[in-house]
Amino acid sequence: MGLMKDYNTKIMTNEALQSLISSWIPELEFTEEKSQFLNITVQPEQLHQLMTQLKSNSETNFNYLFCLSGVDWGTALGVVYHLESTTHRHQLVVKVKTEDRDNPTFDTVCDIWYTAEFHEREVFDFFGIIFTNHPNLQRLFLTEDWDGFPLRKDYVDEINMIIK
Amino acid sequence: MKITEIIHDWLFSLMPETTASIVEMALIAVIYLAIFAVAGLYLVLLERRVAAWFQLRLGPNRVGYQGLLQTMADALKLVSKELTGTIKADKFLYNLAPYFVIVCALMAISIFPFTQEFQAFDINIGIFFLIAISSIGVIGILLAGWSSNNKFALIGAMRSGVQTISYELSVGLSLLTMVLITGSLQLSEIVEVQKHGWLIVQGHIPAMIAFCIYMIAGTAETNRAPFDLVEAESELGAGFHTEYSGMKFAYFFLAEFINMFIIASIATTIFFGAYLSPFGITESIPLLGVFWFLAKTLVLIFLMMWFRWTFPRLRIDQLLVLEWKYLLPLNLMNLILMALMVLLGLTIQF
Amino acid sequence: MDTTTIKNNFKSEEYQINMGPQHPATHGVLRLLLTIDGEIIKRVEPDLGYIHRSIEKMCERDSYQQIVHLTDRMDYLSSHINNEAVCLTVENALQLEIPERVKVIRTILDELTRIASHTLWWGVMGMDVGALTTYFYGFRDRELINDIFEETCGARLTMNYNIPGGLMFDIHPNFVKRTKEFIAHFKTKLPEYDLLLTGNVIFQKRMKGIGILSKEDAISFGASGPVGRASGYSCDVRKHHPYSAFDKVNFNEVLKTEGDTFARYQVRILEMWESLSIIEQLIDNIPEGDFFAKTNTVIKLPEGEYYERVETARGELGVYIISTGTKNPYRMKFRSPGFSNLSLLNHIAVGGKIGDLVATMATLDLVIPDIDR
Amino acid sequence: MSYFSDIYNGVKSLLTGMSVTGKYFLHSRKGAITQQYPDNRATLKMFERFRGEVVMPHDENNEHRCTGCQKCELACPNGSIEIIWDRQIDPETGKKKKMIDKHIYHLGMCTMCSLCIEACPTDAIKWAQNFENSVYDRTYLTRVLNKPGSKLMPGVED
Repeated sequence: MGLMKDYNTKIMTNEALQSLISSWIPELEFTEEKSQFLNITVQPEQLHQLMTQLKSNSETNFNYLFCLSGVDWGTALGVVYHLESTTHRHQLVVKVKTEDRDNPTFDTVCDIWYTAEFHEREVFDFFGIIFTNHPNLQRLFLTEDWDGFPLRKDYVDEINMIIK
Repeated sequence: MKITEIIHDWLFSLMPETTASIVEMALIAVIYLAIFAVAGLYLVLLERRVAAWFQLRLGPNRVGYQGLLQTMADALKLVSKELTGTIKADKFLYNLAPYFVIVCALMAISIFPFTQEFQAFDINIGIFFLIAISSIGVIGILLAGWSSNNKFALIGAMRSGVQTISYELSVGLSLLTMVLITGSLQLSEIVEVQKHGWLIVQGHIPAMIAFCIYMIAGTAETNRAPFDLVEAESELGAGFHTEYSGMKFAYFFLAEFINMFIIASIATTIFFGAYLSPFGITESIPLLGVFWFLAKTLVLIFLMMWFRWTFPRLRIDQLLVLEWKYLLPLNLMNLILMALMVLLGLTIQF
Repeated sequence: MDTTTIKNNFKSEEYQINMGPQHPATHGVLRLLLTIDGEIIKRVEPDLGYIHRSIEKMCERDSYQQIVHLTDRMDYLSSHINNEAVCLTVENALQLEIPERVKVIRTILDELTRIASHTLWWGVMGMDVGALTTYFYGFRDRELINDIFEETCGARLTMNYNIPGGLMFDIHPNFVKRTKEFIAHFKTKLPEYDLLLTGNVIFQKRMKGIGILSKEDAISFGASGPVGRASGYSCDVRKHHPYSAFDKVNFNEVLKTEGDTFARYQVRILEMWESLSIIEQLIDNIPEGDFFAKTNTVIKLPEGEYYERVETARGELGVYIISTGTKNPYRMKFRSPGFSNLSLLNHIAVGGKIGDLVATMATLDLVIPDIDR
Repeated sequence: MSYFSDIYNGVKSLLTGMSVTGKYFLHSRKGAITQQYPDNRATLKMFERFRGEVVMPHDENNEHRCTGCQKCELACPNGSIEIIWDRQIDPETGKKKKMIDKHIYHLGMCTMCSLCIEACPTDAIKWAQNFENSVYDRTYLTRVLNKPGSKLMPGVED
């Protein structure tokens, strides 16, 4: 059944990864401090193209998006993608940010990874980030008529938010 | 028995012919209704205790001594419950459905030979009457499902319709194989034939196959697990009687247990010689017949309860595949086998 | 297909039915909007949020010890493993050196929680498919584990026995004795599970060949835990990123390839045997040592991002903390296994009957607070 | 042919299933595991670490160990402990000193996480093992842990 017995041998180290990926899209920022994984910060326009290449390229083959989280960085709103390759077992973090807080929009990645469909609806629900050509982008947890996006830092709700 | 003659003569002396017979029939009906309402209650208690013993529990033991009054208390509660119903329900059919089910259940009881004399209604088309009555019961369930205007109830009712119609077939056919030996549909005749050996012994192998098919089809007939698709708790909630409460729900609930009693008593009458004691040991004492009849019926009821608390539920299409592809061909082969055996006289007589 | 289109082209029998939020098969407050045509399911659309307490917002105002107690209420069937996830993240962020004794005790309690969760799953699985007695046999075994937890940690379900830096207090003197009793008892009872349900022909007919999930879809939907492993996708975090004492224990990862409902069922049953063997390997050699590594009462994580993953009974739970050096996290995200396992329900349930949907959902083993957080 | 063999295997698997439940039915007398709760209250004893309710133990001359330092109030995740303290003149030293007036404990809000007992420096509060905490009126759930007229135990320093 093709069971891989070599459980945690990472084939590509971070440096090799970094050099390979920077060969596709030049102006990417790579950082590694303050995190266990290689972080890539990408511009919203190249997000979709980078993601498709990350998945389709046989050497990287990031076919497992294990965590997609929206983050309010104070001034900018952003999404953090944690990717892992089930064959090469190496991990990667892709970050994308936008300053526009009224209607922040990114391209959807749910055509690359199906799990993104639900995760992106959750990020839209709590942060108000709109994902273009997402199959049905509605609120997932809160009711449709809920105003405001709870997980943003500037969200205020006197009734059920107890500030200690 | 003397008592019936005494009442019979006393009534005929009082009133003219027709009204006396009507009053007598009404009297018998009321007695049967009382007996089997209470019998239904204690069947419910038996089911709950047996289920508890299967499941490492104790079952109801608080109300009355060892829980004997538990179902009585339930009945009182159900009587006092408010009769709710949906507004959009089809009022007339919604109220008619429970009576359909309970009346068919009670009508079927009347023809069982508890002892030689103690039989209310000995008609010469006995088994045929039984099968006809049990198929009317399903109309009540369909009515209930449709008229309570609830999607889950509708699915439950459709399932029950499909299930009962297809399992009518194997109930009828398996009883038919046994009628080959007795030659008559009248229940007292059948018991006569069984005086020299129960039909299950007389018909040995094909009778055993017919009995197994009958038990499977009988459990399906009363919508009990593993065929309880009609009110599948985990799929449809309460199935066709979701919208019923109070006394109407009690009718459905009671009817289900009386149906179980009916299926078990048909099996005892046909396969195990109704009130005949094994090898004729206690023929002398007349009243003991009822004890034997009830003992055999309770053993079969325990078997049906054992099915319920062990097996998972079949899916609707597997249910039909089981009937049409497995039970029906087996039944037909069994019928031919029995016919050959009766022709060649291979049945065992004592 | 909303109701207006149904009205004008009346010939289509498709109609919408609400399964939940109060429904026996959804084990919690999950509402499924089913579009069905007779018995065949055309579309399953889950509607979440009935038990959403916004744990992630609460974490932003709580200290790290208080966050650990919050995770009890997320996936309440593997609450010990959730607590351990947050504690591991905090300990790795602070580069704390955890005594060996704590690691072994944590692993034993992890595996006990996994068995408790799987026995409850098995009981409820039987009930969903119609065999009502399995519920009581499953709970009888689960009660023994709950007694072990109650004696050691003080609570049966939401233990909060882990704190960042170790354990709240040491294990109870007769913890080892009770666990050995449980192992002996469960070894005789687990084969009964197979006799009663797995071998049963009705059960196999109800389970085989429905809700098939291919390996690529499992990876793409992010299915983890038994759901992913039943489709041949090796995703056991205890093997790929070992934590606590899992690297010192040898157990094999249960993998099936059919990916149908019966394969998911078998993976969980075999996993119980694996968990038993792990506990047996560890129960006799719990190293001596203190149960708590010294941390100051107000924990401040150095600035940066930390991600830690653990294998709960349902799959891979990830804890992602972004800290700016203050005493509570800037942003905390829980990657919940149930959330991704639910997202594939529509993909595998379409075309089946209502009975199949109920059986498939039972083997996905969904715990709704874990999905809604 | 396979028609009869799968009937045979099917029936055999059904019978093994019935044998399991049958075995439980036969010795169901001792097999029942239900605890007869209201009847066995006399003999029912919870484990000594069971978290029933937070109480403040008082010794024989009505003294407790709580100095009113509010560490438990800060540690509690959902604010179910309120300390009301005031400054009184300490008889020996004559200085103003923080004295506990009321230690209010909302059992209704408590999630039994025992972080307060961990945080208490003087082990003033501990778990009681009673689990019958249901009451008819929610106000009964807020309790004052230190008994009226109780004082701080001498020698317990903050």
